[in-house]
Amino acid sequence: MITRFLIQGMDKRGLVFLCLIAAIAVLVPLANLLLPPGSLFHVPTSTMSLWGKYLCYALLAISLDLVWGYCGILSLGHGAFFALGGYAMGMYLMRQIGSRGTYGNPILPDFMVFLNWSELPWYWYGFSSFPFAMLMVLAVPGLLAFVFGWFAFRSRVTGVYLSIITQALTYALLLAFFRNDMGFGGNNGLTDFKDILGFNVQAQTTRAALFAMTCIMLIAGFLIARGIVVSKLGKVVIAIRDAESRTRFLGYRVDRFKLFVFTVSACMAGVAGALYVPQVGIINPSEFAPANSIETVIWVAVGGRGTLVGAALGAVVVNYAKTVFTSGFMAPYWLFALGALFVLVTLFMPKGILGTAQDWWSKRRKPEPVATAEPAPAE
Amino acid sequence: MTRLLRMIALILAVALSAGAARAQSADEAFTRLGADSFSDTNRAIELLIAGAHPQAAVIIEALAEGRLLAGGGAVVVKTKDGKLLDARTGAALASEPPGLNPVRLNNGVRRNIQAALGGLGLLNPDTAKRIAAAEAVFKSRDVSLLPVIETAISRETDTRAKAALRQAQAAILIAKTDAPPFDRLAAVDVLRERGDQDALATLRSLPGDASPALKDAQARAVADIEGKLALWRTVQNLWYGLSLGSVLLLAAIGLAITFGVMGVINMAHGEMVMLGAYTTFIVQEVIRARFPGLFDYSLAIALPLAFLVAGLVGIAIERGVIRFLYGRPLETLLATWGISLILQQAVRTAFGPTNREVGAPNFMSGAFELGGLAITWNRLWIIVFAALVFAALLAILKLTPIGLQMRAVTQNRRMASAMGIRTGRVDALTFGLGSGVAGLAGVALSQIDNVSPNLGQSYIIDSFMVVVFGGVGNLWGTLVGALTLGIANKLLEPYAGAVLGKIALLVFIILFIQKRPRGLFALKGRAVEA
Amino acid sequence: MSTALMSTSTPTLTSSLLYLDGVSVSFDGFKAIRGLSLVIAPGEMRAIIGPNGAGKTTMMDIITGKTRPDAGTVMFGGSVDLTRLDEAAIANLGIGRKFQKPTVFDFHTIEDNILLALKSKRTVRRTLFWKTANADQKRIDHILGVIKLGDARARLAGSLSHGQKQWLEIGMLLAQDPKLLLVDEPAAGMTDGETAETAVLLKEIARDHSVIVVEHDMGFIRELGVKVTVLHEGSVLAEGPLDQVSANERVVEVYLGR
Amino acid sequence: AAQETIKVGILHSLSGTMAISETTLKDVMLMLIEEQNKKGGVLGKKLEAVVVDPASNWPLFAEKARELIAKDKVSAVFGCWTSVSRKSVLPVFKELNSVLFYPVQYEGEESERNVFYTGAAPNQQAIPAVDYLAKEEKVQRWVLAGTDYVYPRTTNKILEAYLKSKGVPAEDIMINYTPFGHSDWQTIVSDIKKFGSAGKKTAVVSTINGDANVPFYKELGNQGIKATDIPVVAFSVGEEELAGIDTKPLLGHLAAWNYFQSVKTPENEAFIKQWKAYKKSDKAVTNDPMEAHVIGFAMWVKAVEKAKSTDPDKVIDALPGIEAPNLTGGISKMLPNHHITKPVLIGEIKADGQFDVVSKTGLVAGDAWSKELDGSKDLVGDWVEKKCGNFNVKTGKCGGA
Amino acid sequence: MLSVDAIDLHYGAAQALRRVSVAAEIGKVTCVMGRNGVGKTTLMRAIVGHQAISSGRISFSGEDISKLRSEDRARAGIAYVPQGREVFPLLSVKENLETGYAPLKRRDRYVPDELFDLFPVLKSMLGRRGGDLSGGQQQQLAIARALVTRPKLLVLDEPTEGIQPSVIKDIGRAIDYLRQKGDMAIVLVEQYFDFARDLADTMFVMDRGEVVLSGQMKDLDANQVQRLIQV
Ligand SMILES: Nc1ncnc2c1ncn2[C@@H]1O[C@H](COP(=O)(O)OP(=O)(O)OP(=O)(O)O)[C@@H](O)[C@H]1O
Ligand SMILES: Nc1ncnc2c1ncn2[C@@H]1O[C@H](COP(=O)(O)OP(=O)(O)OP(=O)(O)O)[C@@H](O)[C@H]1O
Ligand SMILES: [Mg+2]
Ligand SMILES: [Mg+2]
Repeated sequence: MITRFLIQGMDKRGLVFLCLIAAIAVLVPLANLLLPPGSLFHVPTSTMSLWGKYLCYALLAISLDLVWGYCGILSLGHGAFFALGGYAMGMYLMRQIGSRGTYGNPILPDFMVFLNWSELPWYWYGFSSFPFAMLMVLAVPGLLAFVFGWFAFRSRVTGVYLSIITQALTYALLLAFFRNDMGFGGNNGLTDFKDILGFNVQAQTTRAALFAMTCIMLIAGFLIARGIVVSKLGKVVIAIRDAESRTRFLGYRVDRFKLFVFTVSACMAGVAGALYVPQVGIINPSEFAPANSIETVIWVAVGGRGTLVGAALGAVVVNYAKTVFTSGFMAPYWLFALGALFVLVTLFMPKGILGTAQDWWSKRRKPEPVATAEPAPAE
Repeated sequence: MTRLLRMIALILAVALSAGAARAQSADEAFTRLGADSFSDTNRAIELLIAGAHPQAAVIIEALAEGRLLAGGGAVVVKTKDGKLLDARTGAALASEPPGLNPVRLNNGVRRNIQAALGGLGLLNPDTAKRIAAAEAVFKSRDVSLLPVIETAISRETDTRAKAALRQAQAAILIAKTDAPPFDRLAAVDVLRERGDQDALATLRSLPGDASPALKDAQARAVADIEGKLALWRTVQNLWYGLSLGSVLLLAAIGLAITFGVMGVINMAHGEMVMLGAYTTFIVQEVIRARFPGLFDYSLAIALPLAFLVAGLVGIAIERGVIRFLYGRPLETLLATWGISLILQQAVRTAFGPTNREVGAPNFMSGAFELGGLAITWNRLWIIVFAALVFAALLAILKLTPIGLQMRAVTQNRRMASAMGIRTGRVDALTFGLGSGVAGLAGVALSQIDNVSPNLGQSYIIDSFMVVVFGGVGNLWGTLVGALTLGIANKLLEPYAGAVLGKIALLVFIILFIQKRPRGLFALKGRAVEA
Repeated sequence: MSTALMSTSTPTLTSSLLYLDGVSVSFDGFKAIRGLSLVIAPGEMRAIIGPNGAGKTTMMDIITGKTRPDAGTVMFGGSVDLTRLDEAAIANLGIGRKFQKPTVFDFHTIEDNILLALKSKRTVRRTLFWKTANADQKRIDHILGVIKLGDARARLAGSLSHGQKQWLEIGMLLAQDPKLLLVDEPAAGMTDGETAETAVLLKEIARDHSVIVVEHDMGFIRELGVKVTVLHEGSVLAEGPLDQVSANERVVEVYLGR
Repeated sequence: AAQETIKVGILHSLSGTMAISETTLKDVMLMLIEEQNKKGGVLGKKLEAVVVDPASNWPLFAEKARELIAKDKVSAVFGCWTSVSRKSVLPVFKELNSVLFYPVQYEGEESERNVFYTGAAPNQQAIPAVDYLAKEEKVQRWVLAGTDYVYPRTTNKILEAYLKSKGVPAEDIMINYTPFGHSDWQTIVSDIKKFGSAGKKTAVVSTINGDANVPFYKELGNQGIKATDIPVVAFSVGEEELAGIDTKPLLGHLAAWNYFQSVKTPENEAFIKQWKAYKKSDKAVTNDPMEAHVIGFAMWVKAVEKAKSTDPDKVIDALPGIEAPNLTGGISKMLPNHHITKPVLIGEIKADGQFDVVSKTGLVAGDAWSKELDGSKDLVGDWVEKKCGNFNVKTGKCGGA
Repeated sequence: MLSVDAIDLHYGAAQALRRVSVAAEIGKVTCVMGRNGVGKTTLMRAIVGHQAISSGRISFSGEDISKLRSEDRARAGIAYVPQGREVFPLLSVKENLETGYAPLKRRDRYVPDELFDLFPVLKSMLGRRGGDLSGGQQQQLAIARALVTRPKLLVLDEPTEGIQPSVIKDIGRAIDYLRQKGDMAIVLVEQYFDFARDLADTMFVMDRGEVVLSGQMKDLDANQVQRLIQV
C-alpha cells in the first residue's frame, strides 16, 4: 500500500526530478571523494556543502508548497519548523562535544558554563542519544504544528489571519530563542560542533555522506508530498483551497485535512532543518526571523506554486542567485538584482518558472481551454 | 548686575568656606585653570568662589559655556560676541595670546558649576532660575546652604518659588540630626506634600537615630507617597501605551489602505515609511544649509513633501507592477518584497548605510509634568498627529466619492469598471494614498527612531499584526488594534520585561485570533463570504 | 395572518425526517426567520416558494449548519439535534445541498468534482489511500451522463458557463446520495426544456429520497406536483397543493402578483 | 600577472541590519590595501581585495568564508562584526586553516588559533569604564542595560561580579535586557530615572546594540535625563552611531573605547585625513573598529614579511609578538592569546557628535578569558608556548580537543 | 445604436464566439436566447468590454468601441446587469447605487425616485450591505444600479433568474416602461421563453457560439425558436 501510495500517478516531470536527485546523490559525493582535486569532474567540498544547503532549502520549499500550493495555507512561519528541527539536531551535536568544549565541562555546553549554569536543563536530557534526537527532529516541529493547527483550523482561522498568526508564532519563537535564559545559547545559538555519530562533522567523507543523506531525504520528502497531492486527499485539499466551505458541505472535516497536511509539512521542514545544521555548522535564532519564512514563500512562488518540483527549483534558483550576486563586483548592489528578479518573475512568469514553462509546453502541444478564474484568494 | 553677583558671591563665600582657608591666593586658581586637568579645574572653581573673586561669576559662566580659554599662563574669557577679556581683570585684550585652548569640562566639573551657579541662583531675580536653584539644592541636600535658603525663604514673595525653597529646606532638615525635632516633623509634612519620587527618596534617607515620633511620621508619609506613586505609575504606563499605540497606528494605517482596503500584501509598506523619514532628513539638510531660521517649521514643510514623495513612488509602483497583479494577491507579496529590497538598497546607495540625523524642532523637545505624569512633547505631538491622520483618512474613505469608488473597485474590479469607474486611476490613487500616509508616518517616526535604510523593516511586521488584529478592511479596527496592542504591551512590560512582554503579546494575538478568526472588528454575515 | 391553510396533521418528532419548530434567526436586528416550523416526512418531496428575501435560503443555511438559529428546534431523523453539529457532520448524516449560486471546485475537473462528492468515508486515512473502485467509476460515468457533461469531464469546472455549473452542482448532489436533498433554485438559468428535464430528474430522485426544492418557476413546481409551503417574512404563510396555495389571496398579493 | 597578487578577503555585511556598521569597515580595508599597494605591496606582490557580502545572515557568513578561502584562495580575511557571525565562520577557518582578523569589541571567552582579535576584550573596555565612573563620578548605583545577546550578557556578568567584589550591594545593581532593535524606550528610561532618584549617584552602563541606541538616546534626551544626573557609558556607541542623532541633549554621556576620532596624535590626524580623502567627504567619521583594522592589517603585513610567506601556518606563528602603532599614540602588540594590547579611553559626547577624551589608561593587555567568571578564571590562551587557546593553569591541561 | 459585426472571441485556445453579429436599436428590446453554454454571457461581456474580442467590430452610436476599456464604454452610456448579479457585497445598498454616479455630471448625481417605484424593496434596505441581501433582492439592486447611470444601452443578462413571479412581472413592466420611454436600447439575455416572447422586438438565437436564427419577433416562428433552445 505504501509503495503504491508513493509511486501512484508518477508523471514525467516527477520522474526526471527523482532521477536527477538520485544521480546527484550518488555522483557528487563520489566525484568529491574519489577524483583528485585537479580532475575536471572533481567537485570541491565547498561546492558540495553549498549544494547540500540548497537542497535542504529545497526540501523546506517542498514542505511549504504542500501546505500553500495545495492547501492554500500561506504559512509565514515555516522557518520556525525548520529551525526547530535544526535546534533538535544542534542539541544532539552539542551533546556530542562532551568534555571537548573550551571549558572541558563534560555535561554543560560552553555557553552554559560561562553564563554560570550549574546543571543541564531538563529539556536537554536525552539529546545525547541519536535516535532520540532524530525523533525530536520530527516530533518537536510536528507537535508544535499539530497543536497550533488544531486550535487554528478548528477556529476556522483562514487566509491572511492564519498567515499573520503563523508569523506571530515564528516571531515569538525568535524572541524566545534570543533570550539567553532559554538555554539555547541565545543569539549565538549552537555552534562549534565536533562529531555526528562518531564521525567528524568537518571531515570530507562526513560531508559527502550528509550530502547524500540530504538528497535521499529530498527524494523521500518529494515522494511523500507527491503521494499526498495525487491521492484523493490531495484533491480534497485542493478543493479546500478553492472553496473551503463548499468542501465542508460535502462532509469533509476540513480542519482535520488541513491539520494532517500542516503537520506532515512541519515534520518535513524539521527534517530539512536537521540536515541543514551539520552542513552549515551553526543554528541560531535568526532562522526564526519572519523574513526567512517570507523568503521561503518567495522561493516557492518563483519556482511555481503548486508544482512541488517547481518549489524545489525555486529554492535552488533563488539561493544560487544569492550566492552569485553576493560576490564579486555585484556585491554592493546584489539586492537590486534579487529584487528585480522577484519583480520580473511575478510580472512575466505569473505561474513561476515551472508553471510558465509548463504552460508554454502544453500550449505547443495541445491547446486546451484554461480557466481564467483564480483560486480563492487569501483575501 | 555685576554688583549683585558680587554680593551673592560674598554671601556664598561665607556659607561655603566655613572650614576652608580664606586666604588662598587667586593666582593659584588661575594656574589651575590652565593645567588641563579636571580636578584642578574643580579646585579652581572652589578657590574662585571661596576667594570671592570679583570675576568669579563671569568666569564660571564662560567655563560652563566653553568660552573660557587658557594656555601659556593666560586665562581668557571670550564673550558671547567674540571679544577677548583677561579673566583676572576683565579688561579687554588687544591681541590673542598664543597657545590658547578651551578649558575642558567633564560631568564632574559641570556638576560643580551647576552647584556653584545653583547656589548663586538662589537669590537670582529671575523666578524660574530661583526655582531651578532650589531644585538643585533639594537634590544636593547641602547642609551648608541652609542659612542661604533661610534668607531666601524670608525674602521670597512668589508662592511657587517659596514652596520649592521650603522643600529644599525640608530635604536638608530631614537629614540634619541636630535640627529642632519640631522643624524636622514639619519637614516630613512638606515632603509628603511634594509627594514625588524624589521626596520619597529624601524621606527614606532619614537617619536611623530619629525619634519614634519622627519615624512614625516618616513611615506614614512614605506609605502615603508610595500609594500615590503607584497610581501615577499605572497612569504613566497607560500613557506610554497610548503613545506606543499611536506610533503603531501611524505605521499601520497606510497599510490599512494598501493591504486592508486594496488587498495588496504590501511588503514595501515599510519602505514608504522610510522614504517619508528620508524626505524629512533632506528637508532638514536643506533648511540647515540655506534657511536655518525655518528649522522649527521643518516638519511642517516635510509633511506634504513626504506625502508626495511616498505617494508618487506608490503610484509608480502601482502603475508599474501591482496593476498587473490584481486578483492574484499572493503574487503581490512576491513583487512588493522585491520592490522593498530594491528601495532599501537604493536608499543605502544614495544616502549610505548609516543613520541620518533628523533633529527635533523646539516644540517637540523636552517634557512637562502633568500631576505625576511626565509627558514628552514629541510623544504628545505624535498622538495628536496620529489622531488627525486617522480622522482625515476615515473621512476620505467614508465621505467622499473617491472613497466609495476605492471600496467598490477593490470589491469587484470588473463590475466597478462596468459602472464607469476609472479603475486604473482609482487603483493608483488608492495605492498612492496608502503610500503617502505611510510617508507621513515616516516624518513622525523620524522623531523617535533611526533614520536608516532598515527603518521600514522594523515596522512592517508590527503593522501587519495591527491591521490583522483589528480586522482587515476596517479602519476602526486598525485604530483599536493599534491602541490595544500598544497599551497591552506597556502594561505588560514592567512585569514581564520588554522581551517576555512582547512574546506574551504575540501569544495573545495568536489566541485572540482563535476567538475571533477575522480580527477584532470582524465583518460578519453573508456579505463577507460572497 | 390571514386564513392560512395550515397543515392539519400535527407534526410529530419521531415520524419525521426533518423537524423544524419555532426556529428564529436575526441578523443585526433584522429577523430573517421568525418562528418557522416545518416537518418533512421520510421519502417526502416538498416544494418551497415565497418572495425574495422570505428566508428560504436562510432556512437551508440553518438546516445545513451554516447559520445557527437564535431559537427553536431542528431535528433530523427524529433524534439528532442539528443545531449542535457542524456542516461536515450534518453532511455526513445524509443531508446534501445545492446552492443557489452554483459553487463548484473551479480548479478541479468536472469528473473530480463528482468524485469528491461521491458517497464514501470522509476520513483523512481513507482519502489518503483511496482507490477508485470500478463501481465508483461506473457511478461517476452514470452521473456525468445524467448531467450531460460526459464529454467535458476533463475540463476544469471553472470554465463552465453558469447553467453548466448548475448542472454540475446537481450532479454532485446526486453523487453524494444523501437521505435529504436541499435544492435551492435548480432551474434558475436553465432553458424551459432543461427546466422540465430537471423536474423529471428530481421526481425520479424523490422516489427513494426526501427532497426540499426551492424555486420561483411555477411551471416547474406544477410539474413536480407535490405539497407546497409558502414562506413569507420568515414564517409559513400557507401550505398545501399548488393550486390551493396559488388561489390564496395573500400568496397572490405578496408572491405571484397579478 | 594574476599570480603576482596576494588576495585578501573582506567579509563584512553590505546589506541587511548590520550594513549600518560594517560597510565602513569594508571601505577602510579597501583604503588600507590601496595604500599598501602604493607602497609596493607585500613581499613584492600587489594585494588584491576580494569583497563579498554576507548580508547580515549568519549561515551566509560561513558560506562566504568558505568561498573566500577555498575558491578565491585568500591569504587572510578581515571581517565579521557580531559574535555570532564570528562563531559561524569559525569552523570554516579551522577546517580550511586560514586567518581571520576580527576588529570588534566582544565578550571574550575565546582564543582560537586561526583568529586574531584586534577589538577590545571586556577587560579592555568595560572594567576601566566602570572604574572611571566609580572614581570620577562617585557612582554608587548601577544600571546595566543591554540588548539580550551574548556580549551584553557576558559583559554584565563580568561587571556584576566585579562591582560586587568592590562592595556594591545587589540592590544597587539593576540589570535590564531588551530585544534587538528595541525602539520604544519610554518605560525603561522612566525606570532608570526612578532607579536613579534613590539618593545615590547612579550611572547606566549600556551594552545596547546597534540601531536600538538612537531611540534610546532620543528618549533619554526627551525625558530630560542629563549626563550630570545619570551619566550613560556605552560600549557600542561610537562616532558612527552618533552621526544619526542630535547630540545636544546627550552632552556629557560617555563611551569607552580604545580609540576616538578626536584623539590628537599625528598618526590619527594623518589617518583621518586619508580617510576623508578616500571617502571624498569632509563629514566622514572614523571609529574604533576601523582603528582595529588598521592595527590588524599592519600586523598582518609585518607578519607576512617576517614569515616571508603568506602560508597561514607561518603567518599564525609569526604574528604573536608583532607590534604595530595604534592611532592613539602607542604601540600595540599581538599577544600569545591572539588579543592585542590597547589603551582604554573614556570619552564624553560633545555637541558636534565627537568625543572628548576624559580619561586614558596605558596599554592594557586583552584577556581572552575573564578573571571575573568562575568557569574561565583559570584559563589562559597561549598559542606560542602551550599551543592552546584554553589552557587550564590549575590542572595544567589544555581544554577541549 | 449598437451593432456587433462578425466578432470572434476566444477563451485561451477555445473559441467561444464565431462571427457573431447582433444589432440593437433605441426604444427596442433585443433578446438573445440559447441553451446553456452557447455564449450568451460571453457576447454580453464582449459588448461591455469585459472580454476582448479577437476579430470583428463593435460599434456604438456609430463609433467603434471594440478597443475601448470597459469604463469608457460605461461612460459612453452602456450599463450592464451581469449574470450572477455582482453587487458590491460590502457596500450598503445605497452605496451600491451611488457607484453609478461615476459617469454622471455632478448635477445628475442622484438616485431617480422612479427606481424605488420600480423596486420598492430597495427603499427599505438602503442601509443593508449588498452581500447580505437575498438572491432576488440582489438582482433588483443590480438592475437599479445600472439604471442610475442613465444608460443609452442597457445590457441585461438573465435578469429574471431567481426572482419571484410577481417581481418578474414587475421587471417585465419596467423593461416595457423603459422601452416606451424610448431613450435607450435594451439587450436582454433570457432563457424563459414566455417572458422573452412578450418583451422582445428583435430576437437572436445562439448555438455553439454562433447566431443561428435572428429576426423580428413578430416574424419568427415560436416553435422554431423553442426547438433551437431545447436540448
Ligand atoms: N447575514 C445577513 N445579514 C443581514 N441580512 C441577511 C443576512 N442573511 C440574510 N439576510 C436577509 O434575510 C432575508 C432572507 O434571505 P434569504 O436569502 O433567506 O431569502 P430567500 O428566501 O432565499 O430569497 P431569494 O428567493 O431571493 O433567494 C433577506 O431579507 C436578506 O436580506
Ligand atoms: N472564463 C472562461 N474560461 C473558459 N471558458 C469559458 C469561460 N467562461 C465561459 N466559458 C465557456 O464558454 C462557453 C460560453 O459560455 P457563456 O457563459 O457565454 O454561456 P451562456 O450562453 O451564457 O450560458 P448560460 O446560459 O449557462 O449562462 C461555455 O462553453 C463555457 O464553458
Ligand atoms: Mg434564496
Ligand atoms: Mg450566461
